[in-house]
Formats: sequence, structure tokens, C-alpha cells
Amino acid sequence: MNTAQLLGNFLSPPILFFLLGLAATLVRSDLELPSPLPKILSLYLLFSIGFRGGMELAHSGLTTHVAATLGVAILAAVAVPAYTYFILRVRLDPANAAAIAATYGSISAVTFITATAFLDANKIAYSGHMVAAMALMESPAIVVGVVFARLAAKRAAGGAETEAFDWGRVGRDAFLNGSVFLLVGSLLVGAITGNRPGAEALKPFSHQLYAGVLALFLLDMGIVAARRLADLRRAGVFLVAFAITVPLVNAALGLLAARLIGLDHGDALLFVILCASASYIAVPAAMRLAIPEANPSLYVTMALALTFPFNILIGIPLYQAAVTAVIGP
Amino acid sequence: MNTAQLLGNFLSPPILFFLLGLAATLVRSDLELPSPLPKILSLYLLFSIGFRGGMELAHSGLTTHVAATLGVAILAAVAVPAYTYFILRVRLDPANAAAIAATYGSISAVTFITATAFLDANKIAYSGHMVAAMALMESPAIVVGVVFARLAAKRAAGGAETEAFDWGRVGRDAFLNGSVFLLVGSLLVGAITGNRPGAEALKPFSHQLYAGVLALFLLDMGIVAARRLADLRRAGVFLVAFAITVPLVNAALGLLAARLIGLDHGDALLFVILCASASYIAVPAAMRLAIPEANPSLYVTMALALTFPFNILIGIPLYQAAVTAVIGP
Amino acid sequence: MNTAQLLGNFLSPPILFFLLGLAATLVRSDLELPSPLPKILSLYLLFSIGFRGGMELAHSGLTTHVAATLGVAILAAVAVPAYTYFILRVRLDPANAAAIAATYGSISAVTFITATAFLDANKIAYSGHMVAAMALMESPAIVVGVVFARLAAKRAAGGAETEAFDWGRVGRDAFLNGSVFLLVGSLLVGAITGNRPGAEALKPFSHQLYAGVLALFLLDMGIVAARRLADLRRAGVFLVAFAITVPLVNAALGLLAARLIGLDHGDALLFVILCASASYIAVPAAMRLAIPEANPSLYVTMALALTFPFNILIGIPLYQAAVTAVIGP
Amino acid sequence: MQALKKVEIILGAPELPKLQRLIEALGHNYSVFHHVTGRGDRGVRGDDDLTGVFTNICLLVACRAEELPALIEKVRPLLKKTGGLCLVSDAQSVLH
Amino acid sequence: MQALKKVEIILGAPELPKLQRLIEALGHNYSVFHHVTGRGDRGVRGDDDLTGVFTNICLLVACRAEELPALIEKVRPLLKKTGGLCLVSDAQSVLH
Amino acid sequence: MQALKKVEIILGAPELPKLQRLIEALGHNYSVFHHVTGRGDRGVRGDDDLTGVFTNICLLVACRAEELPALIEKVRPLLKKTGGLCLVSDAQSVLH
Ligand SMILES: Nc1ncnc2c1ncn2[C@@H]1O[C@H](COP(=O)(O)O)[C@@H](O)[C@H]1O
Ligand SMILES: Nc1ncnc2c1ncn2[C@@H]1O[C@H](COP(=O)(O)O)[C@@H](O)[C@H]1O
Ligand SMILES: Nc1ncnc2c1ncn2[C@@H]1O[C@H](COP(=O)(O)O)[C@@H](O)[C@H]1O
Ligand code: NA
Ligand code: NA
Ligand code: NA
Repeated sequence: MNTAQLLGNFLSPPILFFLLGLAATLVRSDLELPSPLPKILSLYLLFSIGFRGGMELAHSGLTTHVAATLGVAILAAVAVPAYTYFILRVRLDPANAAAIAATYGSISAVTFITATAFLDANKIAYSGHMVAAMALMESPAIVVGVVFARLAAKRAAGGAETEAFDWGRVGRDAFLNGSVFLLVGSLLVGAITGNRPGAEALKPFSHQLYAGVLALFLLDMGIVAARRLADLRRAGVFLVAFAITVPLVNAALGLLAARLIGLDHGDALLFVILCASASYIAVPAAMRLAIPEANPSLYVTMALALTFPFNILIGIPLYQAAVTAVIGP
Repeated sequence: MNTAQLLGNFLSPPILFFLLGLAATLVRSDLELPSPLPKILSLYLLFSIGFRGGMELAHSGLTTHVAATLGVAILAAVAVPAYTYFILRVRLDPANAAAIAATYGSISAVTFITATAFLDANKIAYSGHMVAAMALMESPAIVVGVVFARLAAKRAAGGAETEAFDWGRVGRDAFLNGSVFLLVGSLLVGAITGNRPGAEALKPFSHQLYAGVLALFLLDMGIVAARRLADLRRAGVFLVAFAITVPLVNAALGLLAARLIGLDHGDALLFVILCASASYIAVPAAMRLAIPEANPSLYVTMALALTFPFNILIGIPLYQAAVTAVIGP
Repeated sequence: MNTAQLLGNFLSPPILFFLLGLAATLVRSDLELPSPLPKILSLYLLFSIGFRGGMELAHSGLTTHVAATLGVAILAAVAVPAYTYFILRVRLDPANAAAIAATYGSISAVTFITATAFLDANKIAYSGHMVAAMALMESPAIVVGVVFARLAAKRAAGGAETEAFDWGRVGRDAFLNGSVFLLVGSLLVGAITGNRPGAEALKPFSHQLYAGVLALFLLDMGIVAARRLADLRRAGVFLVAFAITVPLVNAALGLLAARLIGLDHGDALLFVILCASASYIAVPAAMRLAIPEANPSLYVTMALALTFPFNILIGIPLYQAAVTAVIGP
Repeated sequence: MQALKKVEIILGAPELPKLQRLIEALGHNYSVFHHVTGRGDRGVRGDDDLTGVFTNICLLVACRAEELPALIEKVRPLLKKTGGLCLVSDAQSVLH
Repeated sequence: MQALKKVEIILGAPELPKLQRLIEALGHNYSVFHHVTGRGDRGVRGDDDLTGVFTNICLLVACRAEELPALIEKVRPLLKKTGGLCLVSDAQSVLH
Repeated sequence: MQALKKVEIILGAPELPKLQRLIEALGHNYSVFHHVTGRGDRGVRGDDDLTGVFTNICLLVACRAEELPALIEKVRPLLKKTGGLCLVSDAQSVLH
């Protein structure tokens, strides 16, 4: 990665709007996007990325290459929360360790969308099925996290069965979570209708607005991330280090896997960013219900105020440099 | 109607998003569009359909053919609530009968817009003045319903004048109702400015986004319709049968009228769908004020959870087959 | 200005939607844009005008001509509140005089955007740096107003230092005010990225939707302005006259300045409209905090219910006629 | 501190303009909380917000005890017609 | 007027469906105020509304004094598990 | 159940950050209801929401009786400067 690449990423509208949001909070401007606008923007982004990815998928079809990619994606989404849980247990109680592990095992759709905007701006191709990979990587980590938390609770209760646990609800929270459901549903609609008349009519809404909506959403992300910075003190050095190191490790593992299954430059970068990213929408929504003992000002703050900015500001160009080195341009 | 047509309708993005919304509620996902987004989307749709129709009208002008169409539209909007009221009185008290009659006498703008999206996708032409017809069909049924309810209340009071009744307010609720006003107003603005510079500049907003906004709105309609399904038990067999049969009868009457005044395929389909559709936005907003004794979980539920899905899922292709048979392709 | 010009302005979608909004309130329709939609629309407009202006600026660059324009803009933004304060003191207490002076010294972004839509419709060119001029004219009047109010309060307290005054906060309210910050920030992002890949992707959102969003926002402005009309009685003849006369005087002074620094037709019209317009978003947001003793039903009502409609309905064509006479077509 | 009656009125949102007129006519100040959903004898309100007409509002009036009867007399017919809830409790107002 | 207990329950928004089911099971009517932010022992809620899961709701039930204990017994475990506030006060309801 | 004072403060939305700082400094928890409109001696608020600066918020603090005077002392100047309403009433809090 050279300075030009880093600068090229910094000087793009989405990133600058993110920085603008950070600045707004830091200089104590009263700029804010009124509730529920942030939620509306994030629903739009999930709809848009899902529908666009689905249409691409309809054009390309399901091949063994696609199947391999999706398989590796699921694998990553199970392996990452599993290994990170044990690292986190060194310092944290089971509930918080499980919630943070789930956070880093799952993915951030907005980080992914920012990376696609980066690829679009640099005219680098990527495949529609990467959206399917993203969709598949949202939920497994939630289940893994809850399983760990439950096992620990059972052990703490001396093996005696604790209060009856509603596994159906965990599944629902993991797989039928509003944002997962919208993403997967839009992907399916796009995949079904991609080759039919009628889907074209949605394009001005679904395809053309997304870069602008992303910029506005990142403005809000900047505002919110900066507000969370104060919570970092509470997180402590261990978790701050975790929030930067683990994404790098996951990126490296992701890159290796991408190399093994022979992904192209664009797809490899997206896979790496998925591995490196941490969830601050779907996972918190599920954890809040499934592991209420866990402290959101740890897991949300780490994902939102550290890993997210790190990934979009430095991660994307850094990972691209690595992808170029390992896989080629 | 053959299976291909039915399938062709089902496999379009708006319909699939509606089904996705139904599914979200049925599998108990927590997906929902946050308030006031649904209202914002419906305001947009009224603005868009009005403005687009107005612009079309500006290009085509007002002919005797147009006048005949509008005349028949008003006739239908008066006749339908009148005849259905007497059918409903067989089982219901006057207030509920009047409210349901008004519901089925008026129209559903979203059903209409879904039908135009269907026509667009199938590259079938239709006229801008059909939007004017729709606008004219929104209000009369409200007035008719309130008149029936008042007459019954007076009779019940033994002919003695009951509490002074504010007819001005009924007129306001019927004709100046927010959604009616926005639709008519946008139609007028479109008609006035359609041939002038300045109107073109709105097109990316008013013309190009509507298919996407419709898809999102139908997602919400699906969520809401499925929530209402539980209320159907309360409605009873009579009303459930009414909610499917009466639209079919009205569609047949509408098709007859369309044939008589010589509408083209596209316009005929739109007129039929207007006759068949039932209001769940403008009429409830008016009934809530004018006939508060009527039970919204009857009239809203029938329109929203039965007639609306029936019309967009099965009605549109069915009516199209009928239009093809009676009027030609 | 001849009738055709006046009519040409009236018969444009933005103006007609404004009139539609006025009508909605006057006929007591219940049409309204649900909160926080108006705020969302105004945030979008600030983002859009800032980003578009910034991109233009990136293409044209900073010349001495641009610097002169910006210098005169700041001058106007300081001079207008200063001279109007003394006129207002004839009838009003210092707090209200200061707040109204700030209101008329600052600008209305929506009036400006309406004027650019007018220029676009008439295919008249204007420069991106006029947006920078607008941005620079938002804040100075706020500071001037607060200074006057403070001086008066000090004098009233017999020269004794009154409660410690937080000048940092005044600066923040003036320059870091949410709407000022978003406008300036978007301008900067547009200026930085205007010549780079990535900015193009935002255009469907930032450039193509603005005319439609403006129309919807003006619909709401009409509704709100008409609601405020009742407050005009409280304002009294002096302030009503002020709200029409002062914009005319400021327009004349602005035209003179535009002539002196050699602005083109389009830029001159925009500069004139900036001088003539009064703020009802940024200034009230600041005054509410900095001069809470001032009565918003005076300063907001004058700007919103009188000066704004006057400027967009009559002002724009009138000022254009004057610009044509003084500067040429 | 001054002893006051705190009156909270929950009503359908479309009734708000009428309620406001009625309360302003009595000369009271008030506050309105918007987007209140609920369940009452007339069913669930606000579950599906396509139009906003099926949500409730909650209007709060702090008034003197002697003003209470007149207020209630005015509000009762509205409650009777369209349903809703009106709760009265005691409160102290901080003078300023 | 009828003497009632006014119960106000502030809880995280994701808990609302559970709370509603529980209160409907007891046969009570209720009202819900949405988008309530706040600060409690478990930190600040609702400062950043990316998902809506970190805001609170406030649910109001007016019930008879004798119904109160059963209601509280049902609500307490929820409060214990996810935090929140439950205030009970006296009120008079206007009959209509 | 624990006897508490329930303090409800209605203030202009732009004052909220100041009010929050002040209440956090006293160590209290609180809840905030947003988008409250109203009519007071200083006119109608929230009728036209172009900026959001003309709506009110309602902040609720449940505190012990002995903490009340200090809280009121802090809030009063804010009320004096920008208007608003502060109501205090008695309530029982459900312990959990
Ligand atoms: N006991 C109660 N407690 C709280 N809110 C109530 C109660 N009863 C009615 N409400 C509210 O008043 C509205 C109308 O009630 P109703 O007229 O009984 O249908 C409901 O939608 C609730 O928001
Ligand atoms: N003393 C209090 N006064 C008002 N609201 C409170 C109080 N304590 C807690 N809350 C509300 O209850 C929520 C959860 O509180 P906690 O469980 O203490 O974190 C907070 O976010 C507040 O909205
Ligand atoms: N008596 C009252 N009852 C309820 N709310 C009030 C009352 N007086 C004032 N308010 C609220 O406090 C705000 C400011 O009041 P004021 O300072 O009197 O203009 C108003 O906009 C209302 O929301
Ligand atoms: Na990850
Ligand atoms: Na009909
Ligand atoms: Na000015």
C-alpha cells in the first residue's frame, strides 16, 4: 500500500462524509440525523445491496465456484467466533466474551458496501454472489456466541439445568432478525426477478441512489462513532488491541482462504473485508435479547468506534495492497 | 388467464416484496419499517402518481372520451357504496355497513399503482387521465357512506333531529382529506406544468423512483396485512366472502362499463382494478372521524388483509385475462 | 418584469407546490408531512446544494473574481444586520431587534435553491462558488445579532458585568450549527472530490433528486407558512412593512454590489436573492439558544410567512427583471 | 411549589385538533406526546401506521384543582364518542 | 371518577412484545410511548439509533388496586433480567 | 416497593444537552420522551417542525425525596430562562 492508494481512499465522498461526521461530534456541532432516519438509511442499504446482488446472481448463476465461496464463507463465520471466544475469555466473563466473539464472527454490511463503492470507483469487477456470502456470514456467529454463553451458564450452575432456554428464539434472532431477513429476502427477490421485465424499473431506486445514501449513512456513522469514543476508556487496552488486531488476523486468514479457492481480485477483497469486519447492527440486535447480561458499551463500541473506522479508513486500501501482492491485480 | 400469466405477475419485484412482507410476519421476524416511513412512502406514491398522471394529461388534453371516462368513474363511485350498503345491512348495523360500503366504493391508490407497474413491465400503454379517474373515485363513496349512516341514526332517533351534524366537516373529510388533497393537487400541478420547462427536472424523483418506492411500500403492506390476518376470525364468514366476491362483481361491472365507453386494454384494466379495489388509507382516515362507531378492525382488515392481496396477487392477471377476452389485447 | 415572466415563475412545479401547501392549510385539509420528514428534506437540500456547489467549485477553481465575490458576501452579511438593528430599535426591545436583524442579515438556503431551480428551468448559467458565498453569509449575522443583544444587556445592567457570557458557545451556535456545518461540510467534500472518480456515483442522489425534493419541501413550507399567517396580527404593521421593504432594499444594495464586482446575470440574481432572503432555519436554531428572550413568533413568522413567500413568488422574477436592466441578460 | 392537578388524556390522534381547541378555549396550557400506541376496549391502535389515524396521542394539562371540573366536563363527551382514557392525579409544580 | 393505580414501565424496546403479551394475558388495556431514551445503571440508551434496539419504551397501565400485585409479579422478572424502571402512583380515572 | 419522587420536566429540545449534563452531575438516572409539542405562556411549540428546535422534550427523573431540593435548585434557573414546566409527584418504585 502506498500513500497514493491511502489518499485515494481518503479522498472519496463516502470516507470524507464519515470524517465529516466524526468532526461534527468532535467540534460539538449539533448536527444529527433525526431518528428514525439512520434506521431508514440502513434498511435501504440492506435492500439495495441484497437486490443488486440478487440480480447479479441471476445473471451469473450458481456454479461450483460460487458454492465453494459460500462454503468457505460459512466456515469462516463459524470458526472466527469460536477461536476469538477463547482469546476473550482470558480477560472477560463468558457473557461478554460470547457477545464480542459473535460481533467479530459476524459481518458489517456497511463496511462491505463501502468496499463495493471503493471497487466501483476504481472500476474493479466483483461478483453478485459475494452478497450471498455476506448474507450467509451474518447469522452463524450469533448462534455460536449464544451456545458458548449457554454452556458457560450451565457449567456455572453446576451442570444443573438452568431456566428453560428457548432455542427457537435464538434461531429466530439469528436468522430472522430484521436486517438479516431484509438482506436475504431482497437477495432472493433480485435473484428470482433479475432476468425478467419489471426488475429494471427498480434500478433508479435500488442501483443509482445507493452511493448517495451510503454517504449520508456514513455521515451518521461518523457522528455516532465519535460519540462512542468516550466509552473506549471503559473498554481498556486489551479490548482496544483486540479491536484492531483480530480484524487484521481475520483479514489474513480470509486472504489465505481466498487464494486457496481461487477468488479474483475484487471478490477476494470483499471476502477479506467480510472476515475483518465486525457487526454493529445485526449482532447487537440479537445479543440484546439473547445475552442481555453482556454489556453493549463494550461490544457495540469496539465494532463501531474502532473496527469500523479502522476498516474503512485504513483497512480497505491495506487489504487491497495485500490482495494485489498475494492474488495479483 | 393461464399459469404463465399468473406466474408472470407473481414473479415481479413488487409482488415478491409483498409476499416477503407477509412471510416476515408469519415467521415472526422483527422486520418492520419504522414509523413514519410507511406514511412517507404513501405520501410519495400519491405525489408521484398524481404528478405523473397530470403530466400525461397535459400532453393528451381533455377530450370527450376523457370526459366520458371520468363521468363513468364518478357513477361507479356512487353506485357501488349504494348497492353494497343494502347487502351489508342484512348482517350488520348501519354504522359498520356504511363504513364498509364506503371502503369498497372508494379505491386503493396502491392497488392502482401496482397495476400500472404491471402494465409498465408488460409494455402496455395506458392514459394519464386514468389517474384523474382514480382521484375522482376516492371521495364520493365517503359521502354516500356518511349519508346512509346519518339517515339510519335519524330513523333510530324516531325522526327527531339528533345532535347537529357538521356536513361541512364531512365534505372536508371526503374531499380535503390529506391523501385526496395531495393526489388531486399533484395531478393539477402536473397538468399545469406538464408542457413547460421545469417539470422535466422533477422526473428523476417523480418518475424514476416510484417502482422502487412501491416495492418497499408493498413490503410494509405485506407485514401489516399479515398482522391483520388474526382479525379475520372476528370478521366472520359473511364478511370474508364479501371481501372476495364484491370485488369480482365490481370488476365485472367495471369491465362492462369499460366496454361500453370503448376503453383500450390498458385503461380498461385500470378502470376494472379501480372498481375492484377497496380503500384502506383515505376512507379509514375519514371514517375514523365521521363514523367513529364503526369498527376499523372490520373495514380496514377486510380491505387490507383480504381484498388488497387478492387484487394484486390474483386479481390483476385475472382481470387482464377478462379484459383480453372482452375488449381484446 | 412583465406578466409573462411573473406567470412563468408561478407556473413552475416548486412554486405551485408551495401554493398547494398554502391552500391545504387555508381550506383546512389535514395534509401534513409527518415529523421528522421536513427536517430530513431540509438536511437533504443542504447536503445537495453544498455537494453540487463544491463539485462546481472543483471544476472552476478559486480565482480573484471568486475571492471578490466571497468578500462582498461577507461584507453584506455583516452590514445588513448592523443597519437593520438600528431601524428595528425604533420600535422594539434589544433582544427582538437583534434576533430580527440576524434573521435578515443571514440567508435562506431554500430561497437560494428555489432560485437555482428557476435558473435551471430557464437555462441560465451560474457559478458553483455562489454556494460558497451562501455558506459564508449564514453565520456572521448571528454573531452580529448576539453582540448587539449583549451590549444592550450590559448597558441595561449599568455597565456592570452581567452573568458570565459564553462567547465560545455563540461561535459554536453560529458556525457549527447543524445546518451550517452540513452545508459547509458538503461543500468541502464536493470541492475535494469533484475531480476524482467516486463523486460521479453520488450524482443520481445529489444532483438529480433535488428538484423533486425541493417541490415536496416547498409543499411543507406552504403548509407551515399559512399556519403562521395568524401570527402576523401580533407582529403589527411596522414589522409587516419591514418584512417586505427591507428585502427590497437589500436586493437593491446587493444588485449594486453585484454590478460593482462584475457578476454575470445568473450569479448576480443569486447574490441579490441571498441579500433579500431571511433565515428561518439556521438563525432560529441559534437564537433559540443565544437570545431566548426574543420572541420566535416574531422573527420566524416574518421570515417564513412574509419574506419567504414574497421572495419566491414575486421576488425572483422581479429581481431578474432588475438584473436584466442593470447588468444585462 | 404550587399544588396542581395533572390531567392526562389519551385519545385517537385525529381527535387532537378538536381537543386542542377545547382546551385552548378554557385558557389552559398543555403538552402533547405523539405516536402513542395502545390497546383498549375498542381494540389495538397503532400497530400498522399507514395513515397515522390509528395512533393515539397523550395530552397533558397541569391545572388548578378548581379548574378541573370544567375541563372534565368538556373532555368527557369526546371520550364517550371515540374512546380513550383520562387520568387525574396530584402534583406540585416548581414555580419559576 | 374511579380510583386507579397508574403503572409506568420503562423497558428496552426489544422487550415490548414480551411485555405486551404478558399484560394482555392479564386482561389489561395499556398505552405505549415510543422512542424513549435514557440513562440507567446499565448505561446510556438511545444515543445512537442505528437499529432502534437501544431505545426504551414506556408502557402505561391504569388498573384497579387489587390487580396491581399480580401485574407487578409478572413484570418484575423482566425488569430483573434486562433492567428498567416501574413506577406506581395513584390516579383518578374519568368515567365515560 | 420504594417511595420516590417522580419529577417531570418539560423544556425546549435545544435545552436537553444542558439539562442532561446537570442531572448527570447530580448522579441521577433519567428517561427522555422526545417530540413533545405544546402551548405555554411563550406561545405554541412544535407546530412546524422545520428544524426541531421548536419542539419540547419531557425528561423524567425518579429520585429519593431528600434528593429533590438539590435537583429543583438546579433546574429552576433553566426554567426561568427558557420557560417550561416541572411537575413533582409521589410514586412507588418496584424493586428488582
Ligand atoms: N387501562 C388503560 N391503561 C392505559 N391505557 C389505556 C387504558 N385503557 C385505554 N387506554 C388507551 O386508550 C386508548 C383507547 O381506549 P379504548 O377507548 O378503551 O379503546 C387505547 O388505545 C389505549 O391507548
Ligand atoms: N431513576 C430513574 N428515573 C428515570 N428513568 C430511569 C431511572 N432509572 C432507570 N431509568 C430508565 O430505565 C432505563 C434502564 O435503566 P437501567 O436498567 O438502570 O439501566 C434507563 O435507560 C432509563 O430510561
Ligand atoms: N400548564 C401546563 N400543562 C402542560 N404543559 C405545559 C403547561 N404549561 C407549559 N407547558 C409546557 O411547557 C412548554 C413551555 O411553556 P411556557 O414556558 O409557558 O411557554 C409548553 O410548550 C408546554 O409544552
Ligand atoms: Na467478521
Ligand atoms: Na372500489
Ligand atoms: Na439576507
